Amino acid sequence: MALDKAQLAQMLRTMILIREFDELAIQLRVAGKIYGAVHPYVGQEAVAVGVCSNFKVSDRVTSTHRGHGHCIAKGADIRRMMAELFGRVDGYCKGKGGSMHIADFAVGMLGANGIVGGGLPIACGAALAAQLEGKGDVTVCFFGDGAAAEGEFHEALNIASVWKLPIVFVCENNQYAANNAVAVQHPRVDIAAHAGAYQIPGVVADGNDVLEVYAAAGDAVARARRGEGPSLLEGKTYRWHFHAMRATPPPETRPSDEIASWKARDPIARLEQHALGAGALSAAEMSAIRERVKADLDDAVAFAEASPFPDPKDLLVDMFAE
Amino acid sequence: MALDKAQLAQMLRTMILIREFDELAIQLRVAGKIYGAVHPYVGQEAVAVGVCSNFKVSDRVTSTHRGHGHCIAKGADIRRMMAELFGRVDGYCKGKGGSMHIADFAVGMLGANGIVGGGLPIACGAALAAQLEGKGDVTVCFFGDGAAAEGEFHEALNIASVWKLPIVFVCENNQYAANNAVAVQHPRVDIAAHAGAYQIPGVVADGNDVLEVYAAAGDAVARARRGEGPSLLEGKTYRWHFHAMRATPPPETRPSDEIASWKARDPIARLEQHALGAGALSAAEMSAIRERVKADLDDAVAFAEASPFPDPKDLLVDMFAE
Amino acid sequence: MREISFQKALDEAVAEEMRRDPRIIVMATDFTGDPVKEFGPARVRFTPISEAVLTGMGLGAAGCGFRPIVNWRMVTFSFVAMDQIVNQASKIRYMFGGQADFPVTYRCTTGGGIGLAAQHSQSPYSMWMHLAGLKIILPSTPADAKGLLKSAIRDNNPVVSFECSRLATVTGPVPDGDHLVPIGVAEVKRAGTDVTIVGLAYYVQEALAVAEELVREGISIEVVDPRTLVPMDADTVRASVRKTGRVVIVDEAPATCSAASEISALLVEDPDTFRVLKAPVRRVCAVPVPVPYSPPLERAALPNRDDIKTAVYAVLKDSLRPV
Amino acid sequence: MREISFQKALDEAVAEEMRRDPRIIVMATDFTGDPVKEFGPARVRFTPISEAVLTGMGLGAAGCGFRPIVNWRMVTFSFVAMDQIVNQASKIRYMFGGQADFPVTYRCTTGGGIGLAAQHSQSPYSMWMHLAGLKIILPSTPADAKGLLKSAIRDNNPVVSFECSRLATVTGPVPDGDHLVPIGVAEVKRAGTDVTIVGLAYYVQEALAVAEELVREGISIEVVDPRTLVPMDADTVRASVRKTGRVVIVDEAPATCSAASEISALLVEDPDTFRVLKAPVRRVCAVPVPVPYSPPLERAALPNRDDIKTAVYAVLKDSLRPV
Ligand SMILES: Cc1ncc(C[n+]2csc(CCOP(=O)(O)OP(=O)(O)O)c2C)c(N)n1
Ligand SMILES: Cc1ncc(C[n+]2csc(CCOP(=O)(O)OP(=O)(O)O)c2C)c(N)n1
Ligand SMILES: [Mg+2]
Ligand SMILES: [Mg+2]
Repeated sequence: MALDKAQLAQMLRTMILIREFDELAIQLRVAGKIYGAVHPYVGQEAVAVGVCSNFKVSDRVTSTHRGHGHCIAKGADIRRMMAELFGRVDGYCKGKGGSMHIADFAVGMLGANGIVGGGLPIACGAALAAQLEGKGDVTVCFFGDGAAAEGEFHEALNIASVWKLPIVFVCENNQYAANNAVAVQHPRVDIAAHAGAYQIPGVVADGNDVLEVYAAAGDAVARARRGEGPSLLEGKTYRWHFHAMRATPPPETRPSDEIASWKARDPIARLEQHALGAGALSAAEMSAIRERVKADLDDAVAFAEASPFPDPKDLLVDMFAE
Repeated sequence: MALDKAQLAQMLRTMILIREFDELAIQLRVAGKIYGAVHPYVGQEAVAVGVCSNFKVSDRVTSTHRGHGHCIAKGADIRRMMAELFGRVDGYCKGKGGSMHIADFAVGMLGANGIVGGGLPIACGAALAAQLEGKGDVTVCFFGDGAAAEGEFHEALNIASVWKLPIVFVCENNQYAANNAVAVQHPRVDIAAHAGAYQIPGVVADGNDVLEVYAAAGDAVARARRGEGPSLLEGKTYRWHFHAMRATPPPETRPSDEIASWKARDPIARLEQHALGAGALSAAEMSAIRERVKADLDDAVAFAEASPFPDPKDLLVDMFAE
Repeated sequence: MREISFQKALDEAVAEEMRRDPRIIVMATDFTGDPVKEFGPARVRFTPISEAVLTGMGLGAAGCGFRPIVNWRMVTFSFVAMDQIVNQASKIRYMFGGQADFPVTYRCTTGGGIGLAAQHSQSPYSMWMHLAGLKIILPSTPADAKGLLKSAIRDNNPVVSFECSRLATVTGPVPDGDHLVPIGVAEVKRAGTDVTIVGLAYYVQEALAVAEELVREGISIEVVDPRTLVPMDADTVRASVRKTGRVVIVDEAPATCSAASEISALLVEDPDTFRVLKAPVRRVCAVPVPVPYSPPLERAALPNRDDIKTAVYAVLKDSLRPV
Repeated sequence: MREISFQKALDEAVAEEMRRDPRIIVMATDFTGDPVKEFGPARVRFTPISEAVLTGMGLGAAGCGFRPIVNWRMVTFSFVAMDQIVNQASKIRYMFGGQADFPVTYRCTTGGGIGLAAQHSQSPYSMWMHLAGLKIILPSTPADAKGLLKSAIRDNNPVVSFECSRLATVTGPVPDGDHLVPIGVAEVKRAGTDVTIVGLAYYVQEALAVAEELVREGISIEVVDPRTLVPMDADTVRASVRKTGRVVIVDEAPATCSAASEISALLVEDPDTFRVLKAPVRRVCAVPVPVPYSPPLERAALPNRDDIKTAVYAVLKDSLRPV
């Protein structure tokens, strides 16, 4: 399943865009341009991109509090994302949701979620819809290692298996839930080990290797499309930054050598090396990608800045459908 | 671990008492002497008795909606149980709880529970208390196959394992949750299969063989007493009657050959045969046990009948502790 | 008009709507009748006991074009699903800027009075009413049950249908054909001039019975049934109280932060109603205890006709201006 | 008197009680400061993100002689644990006939105003108030926070401590030593004669600020802080309203079935208070929407000082008898 040049370029571009979007979000939060909490996805880009590269628009994903990467990988428009972070009317939620609630139903992005584990049941509902539609669409549900301690994790896997729902549960095991290491949360390191009791495949992938994630998710997605039911895929990865910030980034509490060892396995650098080695992309092409990302982000910020704040008179709009 | 005569007699007596208590409860419910819902434990006696025969008074159990058997096996007084079913002041809960809420904290019976899965977290708390006390006491948490689909099942196993709590999770797999067969609830037949992912022992026992349950639970209890953490024990069993009744027993919906095959494996008859074969108990001794049970139940009913109904003036008593 | 039971009316509502719209699916651990026979196992789903995931699945499938009905059975079982109700269902549409609709119906039974004790006897609708973003129905008659549930199923928002257990076997006339009752419209179930009784669910019947009894004492009672709890038809309730000047609100939930509290507050914050109110606003609610098992205690815990009468006498006695 | 922050006052309360009583243990995904250092990992437990099991564990350990404190952190996270709160914690003692006590304290933060949007901004205390069987505290000052939380920890019942996020950094005087504030006792935070403002949590401060401003206009405001939501000190609130004849109730939850509704109902069902009430009872609450993210919308959704003033003017204007 060798990827062609265009595919590799697209993956690389998306990973860089995710990283730079969140690096920029941190700066914008410090600058007071955006509000509330920011949970950067930096370091985990290979998971979202590896998984979503298997997708059609009609496939669907649910996301978490750390959702920017999933949105971008699923094809959301960074201009409307940025406008949402700025709290403006042209944001995806017209400023009502903010970072933790970006959704774009038109591209099958069913929403970030501020409640740990909260997206798993919703994802099962989307998969049920796909099953009833019978068009072979698949739902992917992203969640963290921390979420795997919530009861909804178990209920979702159980019913998805009994009903053979077309869903892939993707656990992004970034080794921490806020300040708690995985060992505080779980008796063993592999969340994927739960799969067996549900009679579904459980696979651990290197979550910093986009090609490995792509392949593993590809198998799971194909299985779901064939109507054979759910899979559990765990990507081992790491966040480079703090769990969350409000006005200022909080101090780092994790061991510095641990951070260094994970940074040495930078998923973007690894893809670049691969593409370079395989002769798929030249250094010039890669820097063109970076230039383009930068320009797109500038454009997104300009778009957001130009969008007005919502009018308080519209406070009650969107409460109920007709 | 051969059991002596007294132990076998005690086990047999308790199993017969449980069965006859619930057969009587059905009649009393039909007669309008007791109220609300009755969930008979008939057929499952080997589980409660096999497990609780490993216990000291200072060990604790939590139970379910189908709780009479657990109460009796843990040493509750059938007179006060019966008075509770009659809704009288001498009942364990002074008539406030009824069948689904019998508790006797003095003997470590921390309560039946009307919410499927609701007892698992409470049991973990009791086990935490035992761990903090450090006296080697153990908690057993009874729950059904249906409860294993609730998220609390997963959360409880997970934290019990991470904290190495002295607890034994006992799943009474009676093949049905109300009218739904296990296959409607779970992807595979063995609930015990979940244990592996929590790094704890998972054992399936013949839940209609009290000696097998006794031995398997004994291992798990001993492990917990040694501070080595939780276990998951599944007893395969069957209820002989309906799920629940209110004014009249509902019609049977399960296949009659299935019922017959399970009745052929009657846990009480099997223990009687064993005791007879091993020369531990004579037929005369066994009928004396039955006589005694009958007398005790007559006594319990008389006790309950003699106890007054609560005075409505006491409605607010017991709301808050001082 | 044919007379059918409350339960049958609800079952008819679901079956008729399922015939109308193939996107409707139902999920529960059990069903009355055999809906699988008519609608097949893809649309009628027997579920594991996993209320949290089912609640979220209803929402997720609704956001993807289906119209799920999730039946929690007893309201007390829904508390394991409360995050999906509070943080997801009640917030999702607004939070996402209205970009999708979530036409999901949640159903459950409520109430005590049948000896099932605290974990199976509760009427906590006010906990849902407090959430902005859910519509809530609470019918008191077979006709309202059918008509409101059909409206709920057709509504493009999450709607919670609370179905009082003690009403299940109550029968009453239900119009033939496509009988709809609009969400958000209260009904004056009986006209009167001296005291308004606002009753909910089972207590509408009880209020009507009390009204009948009090005729003999020369007291004229108006009985108002909100029928929908969100949106609450405050206009109709206020209009009645402006007419009678006195009000008793009856429900089987404990009074604290109840629907009865809310109705009281809606009355006294309206200047026109406040001005003509002649007596204190009385709530006749359950004693604040978990519903006990033993019949004499349960009877004492829940409101009864005598309690309603006592409250009526009290509002008459305490009136600033006599009747 | 020394001035400390609301957050510090809460932390002191826990630490002091833990020193007093070795049966107190704490469970949460995170803690302020480093309590493990003083109390060790057996008593200070970092937990998985499993609020349901933790809530039940607190109850179970309490029933076995310990005195757990479970910190859910944000109130919205507690909804995944709602079954353990509603069906277990609030019912367990009564249901079991009082045979055991359950001295567990549940803590969480509440409120919006800091740009965290709907799933992290809510003040749903009334949902807990509706449950018979829980005590509930809601302090508005550092001193009350410390004194009430200490009382909660010593109480032999499940107590829920709601801790308003916007107050965390507010400082105020806190007495030295073993400072206790009894559960169930409201406080008149400021005396006045024309209008009573009942404020909750953050809005006590806002009410005091408005009272200060209105002095200049010749309006005398009395500010009452219930401090405890269950049991509610209705006597103190009613006494104030009997004095002023007018009342405005301010909180940041949406009005429907809120604590404000309950306070309104408690006032108007008391004949003595009803008789002297001069004006409609006004609730100043959040607009009924999930709290939005964008600052101008969030500001519009939550009550502010102008809203309070407007309500004060309204009760003065609508008075049956002029001030
Ligand atoms: C039900 C619930 N409990 C707690 C929180 C607070 N919280 C937000 S993110 C987080 C950690 C989540 O860890 P993980 O699932 O591993 O995701 P990560 O942040 O590592 O991406 C916590 C505890 C929450 N949002 N929801
Ligand atoms: C949370 C919750 N959901 C549903 C119910 C209704 N209910 C009571 S018992 C039961 C079946 C339980 O099955 P299982 O756990 O296997 O126990 P069994 O009855 O077989 O002993 C159901 C669905 C409940 N009491 N609580
Ligand atoms: Mg993580
Ligand atoms: Mg079962």
